[in-house]
Amino acid sequence: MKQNLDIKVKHLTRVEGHGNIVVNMNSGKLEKAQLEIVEAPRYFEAMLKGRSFHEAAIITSRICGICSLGHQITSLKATENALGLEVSNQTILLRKLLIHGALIQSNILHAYFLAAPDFLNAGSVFPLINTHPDVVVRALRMKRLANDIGDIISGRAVHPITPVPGGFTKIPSEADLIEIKRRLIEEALPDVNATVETMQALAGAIPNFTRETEYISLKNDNDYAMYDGKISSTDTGLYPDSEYLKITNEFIVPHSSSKHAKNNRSSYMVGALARFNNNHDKLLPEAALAAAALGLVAPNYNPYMNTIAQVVEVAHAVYDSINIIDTLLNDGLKNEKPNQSPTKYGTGISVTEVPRGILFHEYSYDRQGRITAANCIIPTGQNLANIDDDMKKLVPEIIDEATEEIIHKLEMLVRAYDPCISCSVHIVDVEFVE
Amino acid sequence: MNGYYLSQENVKDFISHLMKKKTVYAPHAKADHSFVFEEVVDADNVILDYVRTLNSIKKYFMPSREVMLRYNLDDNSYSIEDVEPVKGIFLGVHSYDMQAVLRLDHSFSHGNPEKNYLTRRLDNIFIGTSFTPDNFHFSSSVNIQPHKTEGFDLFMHKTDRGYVLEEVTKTGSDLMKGFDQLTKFHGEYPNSEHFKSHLYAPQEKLSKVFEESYDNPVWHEIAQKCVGCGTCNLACPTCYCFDVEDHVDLSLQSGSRERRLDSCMLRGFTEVAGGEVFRDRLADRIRHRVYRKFKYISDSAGEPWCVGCGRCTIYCTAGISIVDIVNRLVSDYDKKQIVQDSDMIAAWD
Amino acid sequence: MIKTVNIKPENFKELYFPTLAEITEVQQFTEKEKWYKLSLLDGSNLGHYPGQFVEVSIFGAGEAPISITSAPNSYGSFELCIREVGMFTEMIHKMKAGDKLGIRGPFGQGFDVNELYGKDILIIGGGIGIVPLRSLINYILDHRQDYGRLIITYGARNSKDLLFPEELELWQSNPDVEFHQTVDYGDESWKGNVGVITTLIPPLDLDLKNTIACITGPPIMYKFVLLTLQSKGLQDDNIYMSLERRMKCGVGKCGHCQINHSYVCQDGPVYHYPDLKLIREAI
Amino acid sequence: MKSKPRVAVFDFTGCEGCELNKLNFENHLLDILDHIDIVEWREAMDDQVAEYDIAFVEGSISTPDCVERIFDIRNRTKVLIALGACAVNGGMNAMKNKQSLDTVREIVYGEDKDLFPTLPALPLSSYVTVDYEVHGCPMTQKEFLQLLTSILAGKKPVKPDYAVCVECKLDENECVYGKGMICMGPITRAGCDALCPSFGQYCIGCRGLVPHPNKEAMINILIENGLSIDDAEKRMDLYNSNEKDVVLI
Repeated sequence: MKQNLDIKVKHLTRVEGHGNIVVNMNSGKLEKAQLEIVEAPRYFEAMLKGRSFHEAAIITSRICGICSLGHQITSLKATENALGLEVSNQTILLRKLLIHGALIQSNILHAYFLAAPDFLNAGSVFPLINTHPDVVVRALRMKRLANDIGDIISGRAVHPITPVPGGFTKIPSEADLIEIKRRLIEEALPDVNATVETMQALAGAIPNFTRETEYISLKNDNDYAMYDGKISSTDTGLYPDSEYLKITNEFIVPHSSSKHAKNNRSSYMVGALARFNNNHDKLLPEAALAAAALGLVAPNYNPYMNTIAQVVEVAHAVYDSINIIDTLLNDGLKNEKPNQSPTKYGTGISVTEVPRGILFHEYSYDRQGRITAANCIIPTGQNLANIDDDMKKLVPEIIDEATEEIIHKLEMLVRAYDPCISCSVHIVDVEFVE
Repeated sequence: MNGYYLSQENVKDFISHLMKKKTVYAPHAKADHSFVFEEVVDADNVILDYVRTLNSIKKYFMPSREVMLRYNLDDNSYSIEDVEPVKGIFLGVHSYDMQAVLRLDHSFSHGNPEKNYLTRRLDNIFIGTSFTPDNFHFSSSVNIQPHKTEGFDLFMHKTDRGYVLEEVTKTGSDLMKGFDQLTKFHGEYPNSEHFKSHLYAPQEKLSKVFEESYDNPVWHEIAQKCVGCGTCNLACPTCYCFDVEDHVDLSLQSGSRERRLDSCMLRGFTEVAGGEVFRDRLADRIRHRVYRKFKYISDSAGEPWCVGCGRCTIYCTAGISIVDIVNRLVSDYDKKQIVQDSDMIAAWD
Repeated sequence: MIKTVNIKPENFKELYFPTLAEITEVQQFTEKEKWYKLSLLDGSNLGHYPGQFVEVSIFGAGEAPISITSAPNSYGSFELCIREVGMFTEMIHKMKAGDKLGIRGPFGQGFDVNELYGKDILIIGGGIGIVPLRSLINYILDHRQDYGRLIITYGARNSKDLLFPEELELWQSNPDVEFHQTVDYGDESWKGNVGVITTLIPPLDLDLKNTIACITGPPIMYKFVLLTLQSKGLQDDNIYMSLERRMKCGVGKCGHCQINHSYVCQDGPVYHYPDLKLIREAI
Repeated sequence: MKSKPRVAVFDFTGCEGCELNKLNFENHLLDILDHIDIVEWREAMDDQVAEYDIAFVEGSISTPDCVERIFDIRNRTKVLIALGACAVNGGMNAMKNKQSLDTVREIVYGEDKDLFPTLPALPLSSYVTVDYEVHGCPMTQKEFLQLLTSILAGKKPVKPDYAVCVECKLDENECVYGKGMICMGPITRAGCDALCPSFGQYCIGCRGLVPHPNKEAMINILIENGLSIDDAEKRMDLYNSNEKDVVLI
């Protein structure tokens, strides 16, 4: 058995943001196996403090270009809770549709462009354009449709425009929704099936590794919870959103400019696999079939399967988007103005599932509607301790493989979490209290 | 020429009648509280009782963006874009916007008659509607009453219960054929409305006022407030300055030359290669704009090139009013005249 | 009531359609200035007057106004001299013989050669201002008997910036031309005058009644040249000058070159000075 | 056929939204790849190379490590293009420049603040020569493609030097001031086709200021429309903390 190992992967590629993988084994003792976060901080404290409630979501959307819609919706909900702004059912449905669009976009980007090259031993998606042109074109088509949902409903998929506190600045037309629905049915449904087939073919490359951990996500009685619900832990049960700090218990570690989190164990996992483990019974039937076809059975303890859970969620999101559009069209679109008349000024908390997992925003406002305190806890930060724990279990299991293969499996592991380091670091400095 | 009563209930049928003849363009609601001219698809959506549209009907004859040329970079071949004639019926046009079109006609037919504008401009039918002036209209000060029929083929004078429809040209009369839900009108057509905003000098005097106003401090004062955004020009129905830009397509083989409305309020408007800007001071640009409305073209064409629609003022985020500027110039001019007169009297004494 | 002309479709002009021209010769004068000889591909003659300009077109990049430097004598071809001042001219500078450009024009009012008939002509060219003046100079040389004295004053920043070096020598040696040149900054290789262009004017012995000054140069030059000519006693009536502005469409529509009521692309670029005095922003 | 230019993509302090926008060129990505070779792009691929023809750089410079890297990139590339507000003028990051950097770091990292050195958030052009800029937060695909096609075709890229108001008027948008919104359009550089006002939202000024802006007049407009002086300056600073150019009145 190998006694010494020294790995340092600087600026891990195909993830959002800057991180290093560092593994150090000395005389058979694993001294280090961790993901170092070296992203440059941006000091959002300076940006948010004293800003009006109109601006909170505009600014927090800029925490991360990849997760901008998720931050924006979560921020809006927190502001609405703090100011007592009621939103209409139409607003909620449109937001849910946007969340689906963002999830499809993000999960497809990850599965096809960032993770799939690993399964095919390619360094990026670009060589696949020649070797697998139909797959690449399909991935682009799915991403385009998902982004178009964002562009049409929110003005822009990255840093959306129309969602504001209390509603939307512009309501899409019925014709827009009918066209999206047509494309979902004609393009996305066949593409989802094809995606499942492609992933079936690639699944053999997924390492056989398991480590049971605590899985945390939203949960509610009505649907595969994304927009709202209670915080659910596989270890400790359900919590109202007001108790999110009891779950996250953030702590600082020396090797990361992003804080870590833990609840019942030394770490927990959030994201697609956590959602699947918690809410698999709420998947639409078509998505449940996809899960079965991909061999994803709850509970699943293999973190590499997170990518597969993402694909299952894409199927769910596509079918559910069609349902949402049907409901909107049946109810008839109303040209509602956003409700921006606060009924109180205080603290508001919101919890939303975004592609990478559960996201918390909390704001306090003064009587002028200005931010006095804010806190955001994002999925990747919550996953970091779990990634380190996975690495500590994985390295001894594969220690006798070639170093390149070890590096490859470690990189794949980190990528499987689809980490968004941009978020994790930029968010750390949002927390401030007056 | 005949006149008819057109009751409010019959307006929709009248529009439908027009739609059978040609494409009809008329005011529609846009966003929260604005109006725009659009092609009529459903007569129900036409709003004839409106304050003013965001842009004037200029946009149909001189689109805000227009491809002039397409080219192939590989072989340097190129072709001119065919200009499609509009040939429509413009319904519900206010007199000041009609007058603006007549001014543009002058600008595009004098010197070098421009094919692009004139091709679109020919063979259209104009149906006017009177309007109730708001705080920003001042067209009566530039000889454009809300009932001025010049340029129109038909004119709809608003009354309590609908409209009095006046036939202005033979084209207008012909357009009425086949529409019989009308009773003859024999009275006098209404001809004036009450305006709240006025220029206190006719063009003949303004021409003199502007001769004396080049160094008036008002230009510098307004420049303190102005952000130079160009809105006043771009909203103006008689402004037609443009810029031209080339674009290359993603193929890298083809591209297009596009013209776009421009504004003399923008700093880059006079910039030449090498960086020199000939009206670098905001005050100079403001002066140039206002002189273009009341002096430079007007001296030769005989009419102010401002039609009193109020757009430049109502859409100015800095709250700058062309009426206030002109009246200030007039009042400064009058004061100067009094001083000169009294100096002369003093000299005689 | 607004006066409109009677407009008929057959009178409509296609104003923005360029004609293709081929570069037949290129010569580099200085680091920044190149001379080009072009022919219109349709074989037609440009048909210009001295002082006029064309709109040069590169597809994908746009158009720019460029003075014509050749005299209207070379049938089938014309010449431009182009200074590199930005991306557009940089692209032209990369072109070589055989490359093609779009041409619209000629546009504007040049020097009125009929007005100048029989007069002594005083050419005052500063820097690149010599480019359009060269067209006039060569026109006069082509019709030498129709004009009186031809006095050329030409100034450049330094000896390396002097344009048309071969022609300068020809003018210098031509007994029919009174040629004076100067540079702002001298160096070892330069044996001639040093000083700004206005220093060339006072020593000139002029028949003030019969001399017409034709001036082209950078905007800053005009004020000083005019003062010098006035102190010399030359009447405003005897002065013509060419202005630089942003002539974009060339046909009096787009508005970019407008100075007060005047469209430089139509009424200029060459103006009679008494007219120019009425245009406040001009100088 | 000419060899394709070698293109690299880098990111500094920012949200990576502009990079993501490039991955969002679904309809054009394959066309683009006909004309260029992407040789290095950490967010999308493993490869790293020594030299490139064109480097696209996102994000602002805010740590000593950033400074070192941007000089290195400049040395390796022929053409350097700043992508998005952060790279062009510092973007939102620059708001921290208004506070003491020590205070900012202490708020965030407490005792450990010295572990995370920070500099004022500055545009790339504060350190190296930038050949072209694509404005916006995020940059728009249209402008990026126009710039890229212009460069590839050897033509001059067009960059608007006028305000967003121009595009609103050309598109015949209703002015959002009329709805009680407070918009930065009058002084913000155009090029986005007035996207936000077209969707009923006010312009937040993400594209930086027009050249030679009349800032004083703009602050007056903000105040006239109901902001306090403090809020007006905050609104100006959202994207423009580093903008200093002034107007000739």
